[in-house]
Amino acid sequence: MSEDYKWHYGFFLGCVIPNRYPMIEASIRSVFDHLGAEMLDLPGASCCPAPGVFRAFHIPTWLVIAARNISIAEEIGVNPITGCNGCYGTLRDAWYELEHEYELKKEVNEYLAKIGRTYKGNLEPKHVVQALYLDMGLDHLKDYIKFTFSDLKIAVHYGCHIVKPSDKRPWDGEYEVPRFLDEIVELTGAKSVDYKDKYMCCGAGGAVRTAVKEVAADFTREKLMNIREVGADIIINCCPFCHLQLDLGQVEVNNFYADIIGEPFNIPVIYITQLLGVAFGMDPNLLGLIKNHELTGVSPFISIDPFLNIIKNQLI
Amino acid sequence: MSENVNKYIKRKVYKKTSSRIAQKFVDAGLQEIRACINCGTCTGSCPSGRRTAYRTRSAIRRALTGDESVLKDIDIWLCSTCYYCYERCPRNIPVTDMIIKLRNIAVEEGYILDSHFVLANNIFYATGHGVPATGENNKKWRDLRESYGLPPLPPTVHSYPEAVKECQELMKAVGFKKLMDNAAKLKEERAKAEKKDKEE
Amino acid sequence: MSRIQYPSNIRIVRVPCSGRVNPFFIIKSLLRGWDGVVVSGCHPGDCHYVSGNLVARRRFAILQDLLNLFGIEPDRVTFMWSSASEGDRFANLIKKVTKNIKRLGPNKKFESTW
Amino acid sequence: MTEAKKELEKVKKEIVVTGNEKPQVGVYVCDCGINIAGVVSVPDLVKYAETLPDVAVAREYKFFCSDTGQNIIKEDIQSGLINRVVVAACSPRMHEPTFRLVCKEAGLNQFLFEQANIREHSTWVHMKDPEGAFEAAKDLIKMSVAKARELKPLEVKTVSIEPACLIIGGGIAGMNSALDLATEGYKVYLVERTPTIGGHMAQLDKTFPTMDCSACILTPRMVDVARNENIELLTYSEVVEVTGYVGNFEATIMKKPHYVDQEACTGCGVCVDYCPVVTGNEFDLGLATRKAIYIPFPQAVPGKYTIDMDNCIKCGICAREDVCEPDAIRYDEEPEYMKVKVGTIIIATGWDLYDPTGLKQYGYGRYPNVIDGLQMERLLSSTGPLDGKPTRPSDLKAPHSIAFLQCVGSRNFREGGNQYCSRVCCMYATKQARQYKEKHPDADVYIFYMDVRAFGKGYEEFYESAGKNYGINYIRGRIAEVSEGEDHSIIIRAEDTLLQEPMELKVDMFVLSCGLESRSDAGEVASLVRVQRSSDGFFMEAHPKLRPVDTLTEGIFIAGVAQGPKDIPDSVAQAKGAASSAATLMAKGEVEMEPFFAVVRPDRCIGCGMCVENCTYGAIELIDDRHFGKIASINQALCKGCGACSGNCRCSAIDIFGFTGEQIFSIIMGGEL
Ligand SMILES: Cc1cc2nc3c(=O)[nH]c(=O)nc-3n(C[C@H](O)[C@H](O)[C@H](O)COP(=O)(O)OP(=O)(O)OC[C@H]3O[C@@H](n4cnc5c(N)ncnc54)[C@H](O)[C@@H]3O)c2cc1C
Ligand SMILES: Cc1cc2nc3c(=O)[nH]c(=O)nc-3n(C[C@H](O)[C@H](O)[C@H](O)COP(=O)(O)OP(=O)(O)OC[C@H]3O[C@@H](n4cnc5c(N)ncnc54)[C@H](O)[C@@H]3O)c2cc1C
Ligand code: SF4
Ligand code: SF4
Ligand code: SF4
Ligand code: SF4
Ligand code: SF4
Ligand code: SF4
Ligand code: SF4
Ligand code: SF4
Repeated sequence: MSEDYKWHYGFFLGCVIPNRYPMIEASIRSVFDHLGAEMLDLPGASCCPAPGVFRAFHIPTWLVIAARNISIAEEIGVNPITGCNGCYGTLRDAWYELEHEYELKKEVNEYLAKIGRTYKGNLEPKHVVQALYLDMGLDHLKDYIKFTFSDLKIAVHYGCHIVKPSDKRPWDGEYEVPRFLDEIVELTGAKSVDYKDKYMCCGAGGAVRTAVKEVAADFTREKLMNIREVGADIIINCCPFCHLQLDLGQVEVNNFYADIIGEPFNIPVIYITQLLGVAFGMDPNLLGLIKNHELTGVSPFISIDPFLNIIKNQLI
Repeated sequence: MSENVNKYIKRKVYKKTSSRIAQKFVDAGLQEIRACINCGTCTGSCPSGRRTAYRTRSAIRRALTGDESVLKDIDIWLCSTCYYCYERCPRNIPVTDMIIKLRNIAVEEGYILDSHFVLANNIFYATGHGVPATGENNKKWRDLRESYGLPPLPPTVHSYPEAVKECQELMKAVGFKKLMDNAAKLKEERAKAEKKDKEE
Repeated sequence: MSRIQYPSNIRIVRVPCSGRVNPFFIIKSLLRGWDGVVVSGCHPGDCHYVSGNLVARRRFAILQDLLNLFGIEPDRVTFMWSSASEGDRFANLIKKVTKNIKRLGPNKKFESTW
Repeated sequence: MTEAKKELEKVKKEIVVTGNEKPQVGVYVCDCGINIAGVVSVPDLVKYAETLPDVAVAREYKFFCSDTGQNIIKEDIQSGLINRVVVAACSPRMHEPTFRLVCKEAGLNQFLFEQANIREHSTWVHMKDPEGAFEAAKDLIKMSVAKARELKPLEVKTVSIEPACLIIGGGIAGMNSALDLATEGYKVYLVERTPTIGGHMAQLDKTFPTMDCSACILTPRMVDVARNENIELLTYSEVVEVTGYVGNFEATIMKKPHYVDQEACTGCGVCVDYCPVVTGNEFDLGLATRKAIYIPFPQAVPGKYTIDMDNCIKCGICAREDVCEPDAIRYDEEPEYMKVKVGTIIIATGWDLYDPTGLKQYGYGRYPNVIDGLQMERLLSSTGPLDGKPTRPSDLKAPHSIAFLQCVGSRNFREGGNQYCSRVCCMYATKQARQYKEKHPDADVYIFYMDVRAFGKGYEEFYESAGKNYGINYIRGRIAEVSEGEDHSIIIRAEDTLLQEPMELKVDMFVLSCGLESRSDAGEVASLVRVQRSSDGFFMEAHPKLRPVDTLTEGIFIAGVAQGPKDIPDSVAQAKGAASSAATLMAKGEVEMEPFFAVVRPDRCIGCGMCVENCTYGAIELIDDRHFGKIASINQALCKGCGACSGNCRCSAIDIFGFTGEQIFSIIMGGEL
């Protein structure tokens, strides 16, 4: 741990961020560093495992693997932090259960002993947005703002597991109409526009995407139609799986539902730290906004150029 | 038999209830399920039910009354775990947790989709990641990482082979491997029986 | 009234108010070999006798220090608020207390004096 | 009773027990049908009781509280077999008075009786553990026998009762209690916190199931209350302190300043026309406005004006001679305090409506066309802000479609919800839906419900007619969420549980049928008069079946929704019950006080004065004793027997009759003192 930083976290990457949307990883690392927060690696961390999938197959496996992941952060002595709602759901729910049920903790530790690990507890798993909003606070973020984008209309997508189950989340039980992400977004001078069913699920979670892509895409279709209705320029979110579903999902929606959506969708999907970084005046290269190689068949599937164009005008 | 007999005569009478599945919930400490008053808040909240045949309340009711066909239903895999039902149930029933438990029971009895099985067994168990970046197919993702100035493989299980072993050992100990093998076996048996049925 | 079940190893001594409970009663009980003592009073502010429960509360804070001194686990003595309408709360507290006291084992400290 | 028998009663003298002779305990173990005998073996308990020291006889009977049961005990006493009685049965709260009377009638001092509660404390709560229950019952009997051996005869004290009643709350319940008591000739102090009596009923339009006009049946009663000379009406007042005990309470009442001389004001209302301040009208729940000088509503009683100083800008206009001719304005009025002595108290403080703002999925407070049931009542009321022509808030147009949602805040086990059924909302929604249909027959009206609870006389018929004659659509399903559509319409999402299908419905206005809650300040009132509340926050009755209007504090009664949700007929019935219970008590002229006083043992007291500080009732003072010097002395008229003094006395110098140190020690030691 370095003395130069005010905050220290163990960066739990999960699967989708490092392996499908590495631009999110890049932007979180750079923005947190910029804000005075150290992101330490959690060597050997695995899949969280995903709450709607592996938990739905076998709860004990889910719990034990999650405990192993948290125990890696414990070894370093920092709070695990994740940029993914799914990982957040797993780490936090597992942590919550283990904190509250002594017997369960004992049992889990019997398994972990087999690989020479223990789960001690007490270290609260956090979300990147939670760190920004609760640990650092809006006032801290405000000090870093260099550019504002008053013409930008943003559709904020929260996703589910960042606020629910609310009894295991840090938002004082608020889940129906949370505002924290909008407040962060509004620091950039952009307008967070209200749209119908703003808090609705993107459709990917709970193993639905793996089960039947068309069903997941139909959730996404509904969201996208509502977002287009209010004329949002971009979508801001805080979860790589929602990100994937809203990005790659647009391609799928355009394909599956061509007959009912009218114009195909192409709304840029941007992760919250990417937007913040731009407002902080950081190098877009550090924020995963500029690809340095030409690659095909990789993310982002929907071009973010319109976004880059808007902010270019503002930055000048 | 006249065509109309097949068409109109159903002779389906709701005969008996069984508490086998309900008991599994109780054993798992989820006895709240029995306090359901069938108010429909869960179904009304459900973004999945608005577009599929999945009905949250009915799934719970079927489980409670012993309609075991609920386990075979693909519908229970269409819940996106958005937790709206969990948050709003007036009887404090952790509905989403119930659905997850219901899926656990289904898997135990061999009802798991092929895509889920592959994800669990061939990907997660093998690599420690649900969405991996290793393997020939995934080279483009490693390249993508590099294009943003990141190392081709993240500092996760991907960079630590012994960590993959750790995870596998845990999964064996806790019974995941056995569960999957059993599910595979049951699936196969069922497929065979079905095929035989069709042939006859 | 609500017939909620709780462990059968407690015996209830009726007093007008938790304020009536003299520390000697508790000490005597522990000397006599009762494994634990619960003093159950009304919630603060709800006392039928205005403030008997608060008077009692103050007294027991001191008592617990004293017990420690004697080598009796202070956890054997529990003070709780529970109103006449809170059958389930009472039952749950009793369950918790019994669990705690079971953990401490039988109170044999003064066996020779019985 | 024949003359001869009366004579016999007279000569029959009390069996003299000084407390010093050898105790002869009779133990009576009750089967209570199967309540006790169904869980433990009563014969074995009897056998066990026989082995206890000083037990002269132990017997079993099916119901000792029955006539035959009582006679068994009486015979044993009268034959001289026993001089102490232990009944092992139910809670003393249930039958202690019964068995004390048995002793008394048999000539034994009634305080030589002890009850072992083997039902509530054993067979009921350990029903699933019969062996444990048996052991517990054995010990409870042993403990009671131990205590019985230490019992001493005590003398009851009687005190006279002040024939006056303090009623807190002037809603329909409080008013009815007041009228009954006043008619019976008792003095009544009716304290109401707002400037008018009438309570919530004054806000209602029509009342189910008869559809009587609420104001038409309420206003005459309000006037009766104001006119009755036995009722001292104290509106805009609050009780701030209550001391004393049954028969002799003393209450301090604060009369809040009206800033208008209530004697001088003629109620002409000229001031209102001149007052420049317009503010929200609480009576109309913010749907209309009023001035800073106001009466709550036109039929208010008393119809005198009050200045709302929170909003008044002190412009002085209303005090001008040309405005208030009678010169009634008093800007510098101060609160007044008065003390009253009463024998009984009735609490009738009513209810608050559940605040649905926390249920954000229903949009209350965010969407203008979402209102609560009481607001709907005002909209429908011909004396309401819209003269009974209901329109929706966003555009003041009559809605073509309305949906009601039932059980808002009720039957909800989540945090912030109320677990109970609030009993009136099914009916009031049905009433309001019918009223709206009467005014707009072509409107679509939906009621989303879980169960329709129409349990009163004529209620089911009322509900049936709502469907049959008015075409109101009942949809079984609790609404999950609503959102706002174009033109502030409300889009509802729910499951039609009977069709098992999710549904979406667009309506013009959405009414939340919120439940009744205990008053937000009920806790303060409870501590003021020292009564208990049940876990739902309402005031607690002494027994839910048999003493529904009494509290556990003697002399204090409850009426109306203060005790639990109920409609007007039930509130009135309970109010009459409370009045009758209070009157019964006061009619006797005196009450017997339990002689459970503190007594000082002068030889042990060191005069430290600790007890003086601990006694909330100021019953102890230090006196100079000829032999012992400074010692504590108890004023038995003030002592309530709480034991706080005794619990804290380091010298064990204070005892409480009925709960003496010896008695409690003997219980703890199980008789082996
Ligand atoms: C929307 C709606 C419609 C309804 N319609 C009907 C109907 O049609 N038919 C029917 O039978 N019932 C109906 N009810 C129920 C009915 O309103 C109640 O049964 C009735 O109001 C109960 O009267 P109460 O005197 O107990 O309480 P309240 O009417 O609440 O009166 C209590 C009084 O005590 C006063 N008070 C409170 N605290 C203090 C204090 N500390 N000191 C002094 N004064 C105090 C209050 O100011 C108030 O005046 C309806 C209820 C609602 C919500
Ligand atoms: C199956 C069942 C279970 C119930 N369980 C409960 C419960 O758990 N809790 C609860 O609160 N309520 C319960 N109730 C309701 C409860 O029984 C009634 O509320 C209660 O009995 C009403 O008492 P009552 O005095 O009004 O009438 P009754 O009990 O009917 O008493 C009327 C008396 O009047 C006598 N009588 C009748 N006509 C004459 C006459 N002309 N001259 C002289 N005497 C006459 C009758 O012989 C009778 O003794 C239950 C009811 C039923 C049917
Ligand atoms: S919300 Fe709860 S009580 Fe209502 S139907 Fe669903 S599970 Fe049952
Ligand atoms: S958690 Fe599942 S069942 Fe519940 S509302 Fe969301 S999608 Fe429907
Ligand atoms: S005395 Fe009590 S226990 Fe005995 S029969 Fe009567 S109610 Fe039941
Ligand atoms: S003008 Fe004076 S007398 Fe008339 S109502 Fe107002 S205060 Fe009362
Ligand atoms: S002094 Fe107050 S009440 Fe009187 S007219 Fe002015 S604002 Fe109104
Ligand atoms: S009366 Fe009807 S609406 Fe009110 S809580 Fe009971 S069931 Fe619900
Ligand atoms: S009775 Fe006890 S507390 Fe009171 S003065 Fe005497 S010694 Fe002190
Ligand atoms: S028992 Fe003691 S403290 Fe309680 S009222 Fe009597 S004298 Fe006061």
